[in-house]
Amino acid sequence: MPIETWLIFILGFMIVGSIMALEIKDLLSSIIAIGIVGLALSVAFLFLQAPDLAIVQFLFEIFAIIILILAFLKKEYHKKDDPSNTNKILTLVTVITLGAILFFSIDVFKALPAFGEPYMNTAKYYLENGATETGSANLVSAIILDYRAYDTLGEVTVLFTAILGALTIIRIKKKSSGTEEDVV
Amino acid sequence: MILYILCFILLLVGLYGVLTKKDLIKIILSLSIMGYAANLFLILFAYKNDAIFPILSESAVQEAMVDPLPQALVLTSIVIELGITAMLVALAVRLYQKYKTFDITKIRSLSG
Amino acid sequence: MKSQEGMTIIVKTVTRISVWLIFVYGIYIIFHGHLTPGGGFGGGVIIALGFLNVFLAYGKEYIKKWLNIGLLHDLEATSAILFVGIGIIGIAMTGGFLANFLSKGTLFRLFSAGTIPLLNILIGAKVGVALFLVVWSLSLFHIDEGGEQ
Amino acid sequence: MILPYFIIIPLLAAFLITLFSREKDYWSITVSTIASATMLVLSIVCFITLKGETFIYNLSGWKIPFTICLVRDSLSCFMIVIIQLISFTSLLFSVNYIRHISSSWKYYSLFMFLVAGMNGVVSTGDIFNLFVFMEIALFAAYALVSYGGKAFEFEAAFKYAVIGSISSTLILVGIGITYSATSSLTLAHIAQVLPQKPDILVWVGVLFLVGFGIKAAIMPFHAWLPDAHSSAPAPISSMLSGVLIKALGIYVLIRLFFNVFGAPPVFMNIFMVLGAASIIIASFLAIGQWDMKRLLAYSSISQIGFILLALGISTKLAILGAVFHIFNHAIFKSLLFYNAGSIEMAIGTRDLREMGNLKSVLPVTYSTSLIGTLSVSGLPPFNGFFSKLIIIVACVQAGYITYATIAIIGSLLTLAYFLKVQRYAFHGDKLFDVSEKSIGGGMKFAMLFLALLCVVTGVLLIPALRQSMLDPIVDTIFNKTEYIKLVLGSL
Repeated sequence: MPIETWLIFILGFMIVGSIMALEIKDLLSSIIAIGIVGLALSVAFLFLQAPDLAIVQFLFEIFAIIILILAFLKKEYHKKDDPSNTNKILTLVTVITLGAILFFSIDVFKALPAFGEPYMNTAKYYLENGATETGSANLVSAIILDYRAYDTLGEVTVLFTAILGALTIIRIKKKSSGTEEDVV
Repeated sequence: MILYILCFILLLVGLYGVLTKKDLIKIILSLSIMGYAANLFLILFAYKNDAIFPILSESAVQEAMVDPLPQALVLTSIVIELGITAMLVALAVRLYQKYKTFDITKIRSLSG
Repeated sequence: MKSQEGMTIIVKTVTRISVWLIFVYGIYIIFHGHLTPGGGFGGGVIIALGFLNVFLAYGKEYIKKWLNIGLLHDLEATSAILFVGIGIIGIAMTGGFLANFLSKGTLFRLFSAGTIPLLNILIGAKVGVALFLVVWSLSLFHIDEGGEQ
Repeated sequence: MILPYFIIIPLLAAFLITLFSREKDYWSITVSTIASATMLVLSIVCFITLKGETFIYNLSGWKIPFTICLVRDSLSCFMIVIIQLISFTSLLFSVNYIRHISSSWKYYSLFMFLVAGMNGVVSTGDIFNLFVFMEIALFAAYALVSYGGKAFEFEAAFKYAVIGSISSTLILVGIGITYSATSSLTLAHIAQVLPQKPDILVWVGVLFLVGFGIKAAIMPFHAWLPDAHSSAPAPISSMLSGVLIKALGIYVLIRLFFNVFGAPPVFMNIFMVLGAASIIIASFLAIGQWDMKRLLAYSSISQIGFILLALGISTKLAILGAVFHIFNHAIFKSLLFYNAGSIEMAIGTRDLREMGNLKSVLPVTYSTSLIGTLSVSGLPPFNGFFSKLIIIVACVQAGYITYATIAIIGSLLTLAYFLKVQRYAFHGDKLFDVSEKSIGGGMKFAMLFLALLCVVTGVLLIPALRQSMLDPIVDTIFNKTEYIKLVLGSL
């Protein structure tokens, strides 16, 4: 089977999975549905010849699910399943608007290079000289840690900021003093 | 072409979730769907027919390879998405602690 | 294991062995980041998942005794500083911030590619520690939740 | 060569604060103040020694299409000066202010990340790098908005984070489409290729306009701003309103739509319509507010509208007005947020109905806020007057009488709601038993310093100073293709 057919299948699966995750009432099921969508994305990366990303996406997906389950699957959250009355009109308007956006944006995809035939002006240089100039056989590593290492510095900082932000948000109240204390 | 449109539909599904869902957790999940779609877009743009992954090996002869640059970008983007998920989860947990609910229509001490 | 926290003895025993294998695998992935798929981010998450494994199997109290959380914070900050430091050395040696100033070595060898493996190790240490700390702090929150309102 | 240090210094400061955090906060205050002061001096040196030239700094020692470059031209240096100025005064203001909430090294560390992110955005010449540094600034902003730990602060931060994350995803898709169409990420290369593909340009333009429009809080995308900016601690409000929406929103819009896309007329018309809508609607919303900081936040949207309207007209005079208004708005809006913060610290409320007669008990706050009010309302001789006058004259010159009328009405409405603030906060018959002793020296200095700048920066319009300071910036924006030549010429 050509790769496009596989990818259409995977993408259809992802779309169905996402809609299910959003519409299912049970919290655990929707978190797991999202997890499956993420793992399908990791498979799609494998088909698209991106093993680095497949590994990272796979691991980060597991990690995200662990965070979500740890945080949200406490007993007290299930106390009352509170089906908030969904606003039918709002939903309808949203769907119509998004459909219109989809309809009008088909043209731009026609104007882009077709699937499987990218321009690759910049990439040609990386593929030809990347290994000799940096000494790294993995060209993705060569890009993220040499040609565009500044981006990676930013990325490390983003992660650092996110952790620090999460720690700032979660400050436990010490019962004795009554003031917000840093726990870690 | 059809793949791009399907991917765009995935993005719109995420956007639909953010705009209509009332549950904080569902909103966080919708944002991660949007993130998947954006990442997949970049990698779809990078694929080249009959090319292999951009890692040289000692034995094989030089073959056509896919574009490595979007892969590097998506690596960054995945990490950023994990960061935003962690922060949103922390915020949602704190909001639950304050309001005892995840329903956004009941969390309305601010107006506008 | 005298504490009643965590999972059953079977899980604990399996974890005690498997966690080291997970660490070794994560370190392998990090060190071969410039040769095979993976690298600092992938390997770092594997290490974080290893910590997480212990955490889920043995519980909070054991982790508190086993690891020094403050030290982990310092490790995270130190690896970030070293990352910037390598960048500054790059300015000093070649004029470009974050330049690859070491010799490139031979292709396909473990010790090659200049600063790339160094940066991979730093990223791996940072990501591994940082992601574990997220889960740790989120879980701490439930200890004495619900004091307000 | 000077540009990387604007990233290195705040990042190192933030990491060092994290590494050596102690119980007391002296260490973090010392490190962050030294870092901020150093950057302020460096930024002024950087701006003065530039003389209208453009320097390219290639990172990692490779050439530009294949690596990231930092571009040092008058526009980015100008933004860097504003960022350092406001962040330095905010830091001085924070030292006393944040102690009354909860002083911690985390605050200073996040503050440094905020500054690093903004410096990264305005100095880079690469579109994906811009995205990464934008995320650093935003993550720090989300955490700082919720710093006080109250319920409504978490709510505001959650809203901000969700809307910010949607816009970031749209921007990422836009970057993907751009890369697919041009096969490059360097802004100058994109600028060469993209304007030849008008159908893609329109869609990428719409994605970027929505994405960065959300960051700049232009009218239909403004929903997060009043909550986030009013919930944050006062020094952070002034950072967010004063520089963050400009560095992440307006600056990027200028860079992309003028230098990269070549100012396509359809987008210039959209700019004008959105700008005019922001001015009028936000002013009316501001009049109805009783929360002082919310009022100031709505006023920010309205002033951003002035800048956007002027950019849409895109004559040389209008751009001069926009650039000058960016500078002035940063100064007086930060000043007004400091005033709100010092009132909140003194009497513990932000509700205008509960204030009154603070004129006698808080003299410094009163006098500086009077200057800020007169300046933001556009009364002579303060700086706000000149920039608004230039914008209105430019409207008339370009033949947009309707827009000129809207700008004048908006200006009058601004005066109206700030008179409301003055009337309810500082004049009245309530008595408060507070004194200005609780407000520390750093806070007073920050307010007085910015008030002084409000008075004196009108001199930037004196022809000699204008030619050396403001005109190079206007030229950078106005001569759209010059950017491509300058960046690619120095390969």
